Amino acid sequence: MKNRCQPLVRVQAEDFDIAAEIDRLTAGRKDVGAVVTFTGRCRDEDGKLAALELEHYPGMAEAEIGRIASEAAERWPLTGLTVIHRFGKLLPAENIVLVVAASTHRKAALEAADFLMDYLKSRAPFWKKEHPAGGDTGHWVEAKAADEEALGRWRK
Amino acid sequence: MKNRCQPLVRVQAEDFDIAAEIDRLTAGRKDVGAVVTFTGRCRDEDGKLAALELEHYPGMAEAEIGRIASEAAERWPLTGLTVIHRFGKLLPAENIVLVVAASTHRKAALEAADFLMDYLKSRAPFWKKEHPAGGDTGHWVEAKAADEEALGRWRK
Amino acid sequence: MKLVYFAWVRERIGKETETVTPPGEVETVADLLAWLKARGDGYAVALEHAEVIRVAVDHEHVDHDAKLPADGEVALFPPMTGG
Amino acid sequence: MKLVYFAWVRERIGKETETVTPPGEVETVADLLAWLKARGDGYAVALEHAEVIRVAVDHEHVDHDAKLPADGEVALFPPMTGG
Repeated sequence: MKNRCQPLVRVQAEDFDIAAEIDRLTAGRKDVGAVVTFTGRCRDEDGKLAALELEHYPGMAEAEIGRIASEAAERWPLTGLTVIHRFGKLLPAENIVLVVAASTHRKAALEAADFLMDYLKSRAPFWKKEHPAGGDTGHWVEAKAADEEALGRWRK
Repeated sequence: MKNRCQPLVRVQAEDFDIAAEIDRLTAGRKDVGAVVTFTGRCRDEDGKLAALELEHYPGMAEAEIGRIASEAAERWPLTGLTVIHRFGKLLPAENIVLVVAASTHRKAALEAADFLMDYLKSRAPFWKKEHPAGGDTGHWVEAKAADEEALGRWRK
Repeated sequence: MKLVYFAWVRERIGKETETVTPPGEVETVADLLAWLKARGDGYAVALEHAEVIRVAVDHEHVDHDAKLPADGEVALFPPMTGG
Repeated sequence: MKLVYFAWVRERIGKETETVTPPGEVETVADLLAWLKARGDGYAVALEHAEVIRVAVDHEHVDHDAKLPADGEVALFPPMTGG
Protein backbone atom coordinates (compact mmCIF):
# COMPACT_ATOMS: atom_id res chain seq x y z
CA MET A 1 0.00 0.00 0.00
CA LYS A 2 1.67 3.21 -1.11
CA ASN A 3 -0.05 5.81 1.07
CA ARG A 4 0.47 3.98 4.31
CA CYS A 5 0.50 6.12 7.42
CA GLN A 6 3.55 6.65 9.58
CA PRO A 7 2.73 5.14 12.99
CA LEU A 8 3.59 7.01 16.17
CA VAL A 9 5.15 4.78 18.85
CA ARG A 10 5.97 5.79 22.40
CA VAL A 11 7.34 3.79 25.32
CA GLN A 12 7.11 5.81 28.50
CA ALA A 13 6.66 5.73 32.28
CA GLU A 14 4.04 8.50 32.39
CA ASP A 15 0.34 8.16 31.67
CA PHE A 16 -1.23 9.08 28.32
CA ASP A 17 -4.18 11.27 27.39
CA ILE A 18 -6.59 9.30 25.19
CA ALA A 19 -8.53 12.36 24.00
CA ALA A 20 -5.31 14.14 23.00
CA GLU A 21 -4.15 11.08 21.09
CA ILE A 22 -7.47 10.85 19.22
CA ASP A 23 -7.19 14.57 18.40
CA ARG A 24 -3.70 14.06 17.04
CA LEU A 25 -5.06 11.64 14.41
CA THR A 26 -8.29 13.46 13.61
CA ALA A 27 -8.05 17.22 14.21
CA GLY A 28 -9.11 19.04 11.06
CA ARG A 29 -9.19 15.82 9.03
CA LYS A 30 -12.21 15.17 6.86
CA ASP A 31 -11.04 11.79 5.56
CA VAL A 32 -11.23 9.89 8.85
CA GLY A 33 -14.46 7.91 9.10
CA ALA A 34 -13.60 5.65 12.03
CA VAL A 35 -11.40 5.88 15.10
CA VAL A 36 -10.85 2.94 17.41
CA THR A 37 -9.04 3.18 20.72
CA PHE A 38 -7.99 0.23 22.81
CA THR A 39 -6.84 0.94 26.35
CA GLY A 40 -5.35 -1.79 28.52
CA ARG A 41 -5.58 -1.10 32.25
CA CYS A 42 -4.20 -2.60 35.43
CA ARG A 43 -6.78 -4.69 37.33
CA ASP A 44 -6.63 -5.55 41.03
CA GLU A 45 -7.81 -9.15 40.51
CA ASP A 46 -10.58 -8.86 43.13
CA GLY A 47 -8.27 -7.12 45.58
CA LYS A 48 -5.47 -9.67 45.28
CA LEU A 49 -3.14 -7.39 43.33
CA ALA A 50 -1.46 -4.33 44.86
CA ALA A 51 0.58 -3.29 41.83
CA LEU A 52 1.99 -4.38 38.53
CA GLU A 53 5.62 -3.82 37.61
CA LEU A 54 6.34 -3.63 33.93
CA GLU A 55 9.90 -4.35 32.90
CA HIS A 56 10.85 -3.61 29.31
CA TYR A 57 13.82 -3.82 26.98
CA PRO A 58 14.64 -0.19 26.15
CA GLY A 59 15.42 0.28 22.50
CA MET A 60 13.98 -3.05 21.42
CA ALA A 61 10.54 -2.17 22.86
CA GLU A 62 10.27 0.87 20.59
CA ALA A 63 11.76 -1.01 17.63
CA GLU A 64 9.50 -4.05 17.96
CA ILE A 65 6.32 -2.02 18.49
CA GLY A 66 7.38 0.04 15.48
CA ARG A 67 7.68 -3.12 13.36
CA ILE A 68 4.28 -4.39 14.50
CA ALA A 69 2.68 -0.99 13.86
CA SER A 70 4.28 -0.77 10.41
CA GLU A 71 2.95 -4.20 9.54
CA ALA A 72 -0.55 -3.07 10.57
CA ALA A 73 -0.18 0.07 8.45
CA GLU A 74 0.73 -2.12 5.47
CA ARG A 75 -2.11 -4.59 5.98
CA TRP A 76 -4.92 -2.08 6.56
CA PRO A 77 -5.59 1.27 4.88
CA LEU A 78 -5.17 3.36 8.01
CA THR A 79 -5.09 7.14 8.06
CA GLY A 80 -3.29 7.15 11.41
CA LEU A 81 -1.95 4.79 14.07
CA THR A 82 -0.57 5.46 17.54
CA VAL A 83 0.75 2.96 20.06
CA ILE A 84 1.82 3.96 23.57
CA HIS A 85 3.10 1.39 26.07
CA ARG A 86 3.97 2.29 29.64
CA PHE A 87 6.61 0.70 31.87
CA GLY A 88 7.40 0.87 35.58
CA LYS A 89 5.18 0.34 38.58
CA LEU A 90 1.45 0.68 37.86
CA LEU A 91 -1.43 0.61 40.31
CA PRO A 92 -4.86 -0.92 39.72
CA ALA A 93 -7.03 1.35 37.54
CA GLU A 94 -3.94 2.86 35.89
CA ASN A 95 -3.50 2.68 32.14
CA ILE A 96 -0.93 0.31 30.65
CA VAL A 97 -1.22 0.48 26.88
CA LEU A 98 -3.05 2.51 24.26
CA VAL A 99 -3.68 1.79 20.59
CA VAL A 100 -5.44 4.39 18.44
CA ALA A 101 -6.26 3.34 14.88
CA ALA A 102 -7.95 5.72 12.43
CA SER A 103 -9.21 4.85 8.98
CA THR A 104 -11.72 5.73 6.32
CA HIS A 105 -13.88 2.69 7.04
CA ARG A 106 -14.70 0.91 10.26
CA LYS A 107 -13.40 -2.59 9.64
CA ALA A 108 -9.83 -1.49 9.02
CA ALA A 109 -9.62 0.43 12.29
CA LEU A 110 -11.20 -2.38 14.34
CA GLU A 111 -9.11 -5.14 12.82
CA ALA A 112 -5.88 -3.17 13.09
CA ALA A 113 -6.47 -2.47 16.80
CA ASP A 114 -7.26 -6.16 17.38
CA PHE A 115 -4.10 -7.22 15.49
CA LEU A 116 -1.95 -4.71 17.37
CA MET A 117 -3.11 -5.96 20.77
CA ASP A 118 -2.52 -9.60 19.86
CA TYR A 119 1.01 -8.84 18.70
CA LEU A 120 1.88 -6.49 21.56
CA LYS A 121 0.89 -9.23 24.04
CA SER A 122 3.20 -11.83 22.55
CA ARG A 123 5.94 -9.94 20.72
CA ALA A 124 6.64 -6.64 22.45
CA PRO A 125 9.48 -7.06 24.97
CA PHE A 126 7.61 -6.27 28.18
CA TRP A 127 7.27 -8.48 31.23
CA LYS A 128 4.71 -8.08 33.99
CA LYS A 129 5.48 -8.79 37.63
CA GLU A 130 2.51 -8.95 39.94
CA HIS A 131 2.91 -7.58 43.46
CA PRO A 132 0.22 -9.18 45.60
CA ALA A 133 -1.72 -7.28 48.23
CA GLY A 134 -0.29 -7.95 51.70
CA GLY A 135 3.33 -7.39 50.77
CA ASP A 136 4.28 -10.90 49.64
CA THR A 137 7.08 -11.15 47.12
CA GLY A 138 6.14 -10.43 43.53
CA HIS A 139 5.90 -13.08 40.83
CA TRP A 140 6.27 -12.92 37.08
CA VAL A 141 3.12 -13.31 35.02
CA GLU A 142 3.28 -16.41 32.84
CA ALA A 143 2.63 -16.06 29.14
CA LYS A 144 -0.64 -17.69 28.09
CA ALA A 145 -0.74 -20.25 25.32
CA ALA A 146 -3.99 -18.59 24.21
CA ASP A 147 -2.14 -15.33 23.56
CA GLU A 148 0.36 -17.10 21.33
CA GLU A 149 -2.45 -18.95 19.55
CA ALA A 150 -4.26 -15.67 18.94
CA LEU A 151 -1.50 -14.74 16.49
CA GLY A 152 -2.52 -17.61 14.25
CA ARG A 153 -5.60 -15.68 13.18
CA TRP A 154 -3.42 -13.08 11.49
CA ARG A 155 -1.05 -15.34 9.59
CA LYS A 156 -1.60 -15.03 5.89
CA MET B 1 -24.96 -14.10 32.21
CA LYS B 2 -26.16 -12.96 35.59
CA ASN B 3 -23.98 -9.94 36.27
CA ARG B 4 -24.51 -8.30 32.94
CA CYS B 5 -23.98 -4.56 32.83
CA GLN B 6 -26.75 -2.06 32.21
CA PRO B 7 -25.92 -0.32 28.92
CA LEU B 8 -26.24 3.44 28.61
CA VAL B 9 -27.91 4.53 25.34
CA ARG B 10 -28.29 8.10 24.14
CA VAL B 11 -29.72 9.50 20.90
CA GLN B 12 -28.95 13.19 20.64
CA ALA B 13 -28.23 16.11 18.31
CA GLU B 14 -25.25 17.41 20.26
CA ASP B 15 -21.69 16.10 20.14
CA PHE B 16 -20.27 13.69 22.74
CA ASP B 17 -17.10 13.77 24.83
CA ILE B 18 -15.17 10.52 24.37
CA ALA B 19 -12.90 11.05 27.38
CA ALA B 20 -15.89 11.75 29.64
CA GLU B 21 -17.62 8.60 28.40
CA ILE B 22 -14.52 6.48 29.07
CA ASP B 23 -14.32 8.01 32.56
CA ARG B 24 -17.93 7.13 33.22
CA LEU B 25 -17.15 3.43 32.71
CA THR B 26 -13.77 3.35 34.42
CA ALA B 27 -13.38 6.04 37.11
CA GLY B 28 -12.33 4.40 40.36
CA ARG B 29 -12.86 0.90 38.95
CA LYS B 30 -10.14 -1.65 39.47
CA ASP B 31 -11.90 -4.47 37.61
CA VAL B 32 -11.75 -2.95 34.13
CA GLY B 33 -8.84 -4.37 32.14
CA ALA B 34 -9.80 -3.20 28.66
CA VAL B 35 -11.70 -0.27 27.20
CA VAL B 36 -12.51 -0.04 23.51
CA THR B 37 -13.99 3.04 21.89
CA PHE B 38 -15.31 3.18 18.36
CA THR B 39 -16.08 6.60 16.94
CA GLY B 40 -17.80 6.99 13.58
CA ARG B 41 -17.18 10.36 11.92
CA CYS B 42 -18.53 12.26 8.94
CA ARG B 43 -16.15 12.20 5.93
CA ASP B 44 -16.14 14.70 3.09
CA GLU B 45 -15.54 12.03 0.39
CA ASP B 46 -12.59 13.88 -1.12
CA GLY B 47 -14.42 17.20 -0.99
CA LYS B 48 -17.58 15.91 -2.67
CA LEU B 49 -19.69 15.99 0.50
CA ALA B 50 -20.77 19.24 2.16
CA ALA B 51 -22.86 17.72 4.96
CA LEU B 52 -24.65 14.64 6.14
CA GLU B 53 -28.21 14.75 7.40
CA LEU B 54 -29.18 12.00 9.79
CA GLU B 55 -32.87 11.30 10.08
CA HIS B 56 -33.98 8.98 12.87
CA TYR B 57 -37.12 7.42 14.30
CA PRO B 58 -37.47 8.96 17.77
CA GLY B 59 -38.44 6.41 20.35
CA MET B 60 -37.59 3.42 18.20
CA ALA B 61 -33.97 4.57 17.80
CA GLU B 62 -33.41 4.46 21.56
CA ALA B 63 -35.39 1.21 21.92
CA GLU B 64 -33.59 -0.60 19.10
CA ILE B 65 -30.11 0.51 20.18
CA GLY B 66 -31.07 -0.57 23.70
CA ARG B 67 -32.00 -4.04 22.42
CA ILE B 68 -28.74 -4.36 20.47
CA ALA B 69 -26.72 -3.17 23.47
CA SER B 70 -28.51 -5.56 25.81
CA GLU B 71 -27.77 -8.44 23.47
CA ALA B 72 -24.08 -7.47 23.50
CA ALA B 73 -24.14 -7.32 27.30
CA GLU B 74 -25.56 -10.84 27.36
CA ARG B 75 -23.10 -12.26 24.87
CA TRP B 76 -19.92 -10.76 26.31
CA PRO B 77 -18.88 -10.29 29.96
CA LEU B 78 -18.75 -6.50 29.82
CA THR B 79 -18.26 -4.28 32.84
CA GLY B 80 -19.79 -1.32 31.01
CA LEU B 81 -21.26 -0.35 27.65
CA THR B 82 -22.26 3.04 26.25
CA VAL B 83 -23.75 3.82 22.83
CA ILE B 84 -24.39 7.38 21.66
CA HIS B 85 -25.84 8.10 18.20
CA ARG B 86 -26.29 11.61 16.90
CA PHE B 87 -28.96 12.87 14.50
CA GLY B 88 -29.46 16.07 12.50
CA LYS B 89 -27.09 17.85 10.14
CA LEU B 90 -23.44 16.93 10.56
CA LEU B 91 -20.42 18.43 8.84
CA PRO B 92 -17.30 16.57 7.70
CA ALA B 93 -14.98 15.81 10.66
CA GLU B 94 -17.94 15.81 13.06
CA ASN B 95 -18.67 12.75 15.19
CA ILE B 96 -21.68 10.57 14.33
CA VAL B 97 -21.65 7.60 16.68
CA LEU B 98 -19.75 6.39 19.73
CA VAL B 99 -19.50 2.94 21.26
CA VAL B 100 -17.55 2.43 24.47
CA ALA B 101 -17.16 -1.16 25.68
CA ALA B 102 -15.34 -2.01 28.90
CA SER B 103 -14.49 -5.47 30.15
CA THR B 104 -12.07 -7.47 32.24
CA HIS B 105 -10.35 -8.96 29.22
CA ARG B 106 -9.55 -7.50 25.83
CA LYS B 107 -11.40 -9.84 23.47
CA ALA B 108 -14.82 -9.17 24.99
CA ALA B 109 -14.49 -5.41 24.62
CA LEU B 110 -13.19 -5.60 21.03
CA GLU B 111 -15.78 -8.11 19.86
CA ALA B 112 -18.65 -6.28 21.54
CA ALA B 113 -17.68 -2.99 19.86
CA ASP B 114 -17.41 -4.76 16.50
CA PHE B 115 -20.82 -6.42 16.98
CA LEU B 116 -22.43 -3.13 18.05
CA MET B 117 -21.22 -1.30 14.97
CA ASP B 118 -22.42 -4.05 12.61
CA TYR B 119 -25.87 -4.01 14.18
CA LEU B 120 -26.15 -0.24 14.44
CA LYS B 121 -25.41 0.01 10.71
CA SER B 122 -28.20 -2.32 9.66
CA ARG B 123 -30.75 -2.31 12.48
CA ALA B 124 -30.82 1.09 14.17
CA PRO B 125 -33.49 3.30 12.55
CA PHE B 126 -31.27 6.06 11.15
CA TRP B 127 -31.03 7.19 7.54
CA LYS B 128 -28.24 9.26 6.05
CA LYS B 129 -28.84 11.88 3.39
CA GLU B 130 -25.75 13.23 1.66
CA HIS B 131 -25.67 16.89 0.73
CA PRO B 132 -23.09 17.31 -2.04
CA ALA B 133 -20.68 20.22 -2.19
CA GLY B 134 -21.94 22.83 -4.68
CA GLY B 135 -25.51 22.94 -3.39
CA ASP B 136 -27.06 20.18 -5.48
CA THR B 137 -30.05 18.42 -3.99
CA GLY B 138 -29.29 15.78 -1.37
CA HIS B 139 -29.63 12.06 -1.93
CA TRP B 140 -30.27 9.18 0.44
CA VAL B 141 -27.38 6.85 1.10
CA GLU B 142 -28.17 3.33 -0.09
CA ALA B 143 -27.77 0.45 2.31
CA LYS B 144 -24.88 -1.81 1.39
CA ALA B 145 -25.36 -5.53 0.96
CA ALA B 146 -21.99 -5.96 2.70
CA ASP B 147 -23.38 -4.33 5.84
CA GLU B 148 -26.27 -6.76 5.93
CA GLU B 149 -23.93 -9.68 5.28
CA ALA B 150 -21.70 -8.56 8.14
CA LEU B 151 -24.47 -9.55 10.54
CA GLY B 152 -24.07 -13.18 9.48
CA ARG B 153 -20.82 -13.37 11.45
CA TRP B 154 -22.72 -12.90 14.70
CA ARG B 155 -25.57 -15.35 14.20
CA LYS B 156 -25.31 -18.24 16.61
CA MET C 1 -53.84 2.53 12.88
CA LYS C 2 -51.17 5.23 12.93
CA LEU C 3 -48.68 5.10 10.08
CA VAL C 4 -45.31 6.88 10.20
CA TYR C 5 -42.87 7.24 7.32
CA PHE C 6 -39.16 7.95 7.20
CA ALA C 7 -36.45 9.01 4.73
CA TRP C 8 -37.38 8.52 1.06
CA VAL C 9 -40.59 6.68 1.94
CA ARG C 10 -41.69 9.86 3.75
CA GLU C 11 -40.54 12.10 0.90
CA ARG C 12 -42.28 10.06 -1.82
CA ILE C 13 -45.55 9.65 0.05
CA GLY C 14 -45.35 13.33 0.94
CA LYS C 15 -46.30 13.12 4.59
CA GLU C 16 -44.72 12.13 7.87
CA THR C 17 -47.67 10.43 9.44
CA GLU C 18 -51.33 9.61 8.92
CA THR C 19 -54.06 7.54 10.49
CA VAL C 20 -55.70 4.89 8.34
CA THR C 21 -58.36 2.23 8.78
CA PRO C 22 -57.62 -0.56 6.31
CA PRO C 23 -60.43 -3.00 5.44
CA GLY C 24 -60.70 -6.27 7.32
CA GLU C 25 -58.95 -8.37 4.69
CA VAL C 26 -55.69 -6.41 5.28
CA GLU C 27 -54.24 -8.77 7.85
CA THR C 28 -50.48 -8.77 7.38
CA VAL C 29 -47.75 -6.22 6.82
CA ALA C 30 -47.57 -7.36 3.17
CA ASP C 31 -51.33 -6.81 2.82
CA LEU C 32 -50.94 -3.29 4.21
CA LEU C 33 -48.13 -2.44 1.78
CA ALA C 34 -50.23 -3.69 -1.18
CA TRP C 35 -53.28 -1.78 0.01
CA LEU C 36 -51.30 1.45 0.52
CA LYS C 37 -49.65 1.14 -2.88
CA ALA C 38 -53.04 1.48 -4.57
CA ARG C 39 -53.86 4.72 -2.75
CA GLY C 40 -52.22 7.10 -5.17
CA ASP C 41 -49.14 8.24 -7.08
CA GLY C 42 -46.89 9.03 -4.10
CA TYR C 43 -47.66 5.66 -2.52
CA ALA C 44 -47.12 3.82 -5.80
CA VAL C 45 -43.66 5.37 -6.20
CA ALA C 46 -42.69 4.91 -2.54
CA LEU C 47 -43.80 1.30 -2.44
CA GLU C 48 -42.91 0.27 -6.00
CA HIS C 49 -40.39 -2.25 -4.67
CA ALA C 50 -42.36 -3.19 -1.59
CA GLU C 51 -39.97 -6.03 -0.76
CA VAL C 52 -37.21 -3.58 0.26
CA ILE C 53 -39.45 -1.60 2.61
CA ARG C 54 -38.67 -2.19 6.28
CA VAL C 55 -41.52 -2.15 8.76
CA ALA C 56 -41.69 -1.67 12.52
CA VAL C 57 -44.73 -2.17 14.72
CA ASP C 58 -44.65 -0.22 17.96
CA HIS C 59 -40.89 0.41 17.61
CA GLU C 60 -39.93 -3.18 16.81
CA HIS C 61 -38.81 -4.58 13.46
CA VAL C 62 -41.28 -7.08 11.94
CA ASP C 63 -41.27 -9.26 8.84
CA HIS C 64 -43.67 -8.70 5.97
CA ASP C 65 -45.63 -11.81 6.88
CA ALA C 66 -46.27 -10.55 10.41
CA LYS C 67 -49.88 -9.98 11.44
CA LEU C 68 -50.84 -6.34 11.80
CA PRO C 69 -51.76 -5.22 15.31
CA ALA C 70 -55.37 -4.25 16.05
CA ASP C 71 -54.06 -0.86 16.98
CA GLY C 72 -50.67 0.81 17.39
CA GLU C 73 -47.98 2.57 15.38
CA VAL C 74 -46.77 1.05 12.13
CA ALA C 75 -43.62 2.58 10.60
CA LEU C 76 -42.47 2.21 6.98
CA PHE C 77 -38.93 3.09 5.99
CA PRO C 78 -36.02 2.19 3.71
CA PRO C 79 -33.17 -0.09 4.81
CA MET C 80 -31.30 1.65 7.60
CA THR C 81 -27.99 3.45 7.06
CA GLY C 82 -26.97 4.49 10.56
CA GLY C 83 -23.77 3.88 12.47
CA MET D 1 29.41 -10.24 22.57
CA LYS D 2 27.19 -8.26 24.91
CA LEU D 3 24.51 -10.25 26.69
CA VAL D 4 21.46 -8.64 28.31
CA TYR D 5 18.91 -10.39 30.49
CA PHE D 6 15.34 -9.51 31.42
CA ALA D 7 12.64 -10.50 33.92
CA TRP D 8 13.21 -13.86 35.63
CA VAL D 9 16.16 -14.68 33.38
CA ARG D 10 17.86 -11.57 34.78
CA GLU D 11 16.87 -12.40 38.35
CA ARG D 12 18.06 -16.00 38.18
CA ILE D 13 21.36 -15.23 36.49
CA GLY D 14 21.79 -12.39 38.96
CA LYS D 15 22.97 -9.72 36.56
CA GLU D 16 21.50 -7.40 33.94
CA THR D 17 24.28 -7.55 31.43
CA GLU D 18 27.70 -8.99 30.79
CA THR D 19 30.22 -9.32 28.00
CA VAL D 20 31.27 -12.84 27.02
CA THR D 21 33.54 -14.39 24.43
CA PRO D 22 32.19 -17.86 23.68
CA PRO D 23 34.51 -20.40 22.01
CA GLY D 24 34.44 -20.80 18.25
CA GLU D 25 32.17 -23.85 18.24
CA VAL D 26 29.33 -21.78 19.72
CA GLU D 27 27.74 -20.84 16.42
CA THR D 28 23.98 -20.67 16.98
CA VAL D 29 21.64 -19.25 19.58
CA ALA D 30 21.01 -22.80 20.83
CA ASP D 31 24.77 -23.34 21.19
CA LEU D 32 25.03 -20.13 23.22
CA LEU D 33 22.21 -21.18 25.55
CA ALA D 34 23.85 -24.58 26.15
CA TRP D 35 27.25 -22.98 26.74
CA LEU D 36 25.84 -20.42 29.20
CA LYS D 37 23.88 -23.09 31.08
CA ALA D 38 27.15 -24.76 32.06
CA ARG D 39 28.59 -21.55 33.52
CA GLY D 40 27.14 -21.89 37.03
CA ASP D 41 24.14 -22.29 39.28
CA GLY D 42 22.27 -19.13 38.33
CA TYR D 43 22.63 -19.89 34.64
CA ALA D 44 21.58 -23.51 35.13
CA VAL D 45 18.38 -22.43 36.89
CA ALA D 46 17.63 -19.62 34.43
CA LEU D 47 18.20 -21.77 31.37
CA GLU D 48 16.88 -25.09 32.71
CA HIS D 49 14.13 -25.09 30.10
CA ALA D 50 16.16 -23.45 27.37
CA GLU D 51 13.41 -24.07 24.81
CA VAL D 52 11.16 -21.42 26.37
CA ILE D 53 13.84 -18.74 26.41
CA ARG D 54 13.28 -16.01 23.83
CA VAL D 55 16.28 -14.44 22.18
CA ALA D 56 16.81 -11.16 20.35
CA VAL D 57 19.90 -10.12 18.42
CA ASP D 58 20.37 -6.40 18.09
CA HIS D 59 16.75 -5.76 19.09
CA GLU D 60 15.17 -8.32 16.75
CA HIS D 61 13.60 -11.64 17.67
CA VAL D 62 15.54 -14.66 16.37
CA ASP D 63 14.95 -18.41 16.46
CA HIS D 64 17.20 -20.76 18.42
CA ASP D 65 18.70 -22.10 15.23
CA ALA D 66 19.79 -18.62 14.10
CA LYS D 67 23.52 -18.00 13.66
CA LEU D 68 25.05 -15.77 16.30
CA PRO D 69 26.42 -12.43 15.08
CA ALA D 70 30.14 -11.83 15.16
CA ASP D 71 29.44 -8.92 17.45
CA GLY D 72 26.39 -7.14 18.79
CA GLU D 73 23.86 -7.35 21.60
CA VAL D 74 22.17 -10.66 22.37
CA ALA D 75 19.20 -10.54 24.74
CA LEU D 76 17.74 -13.49 26.66
CA PHE D 77 14.32 -13.26 28.24
CA PRO D 78 11.13 -15.18 29.09
CA PRO D 79 8.06 -15.17 26.82
CA MET D 80 6.71 -11.64 26.73
CA THR D 81 3.66 -10.56 28.73
CA GLY D 82 3.06 -7.01 27.59
CA GLY D 83 -0.02 -5.38 26.23
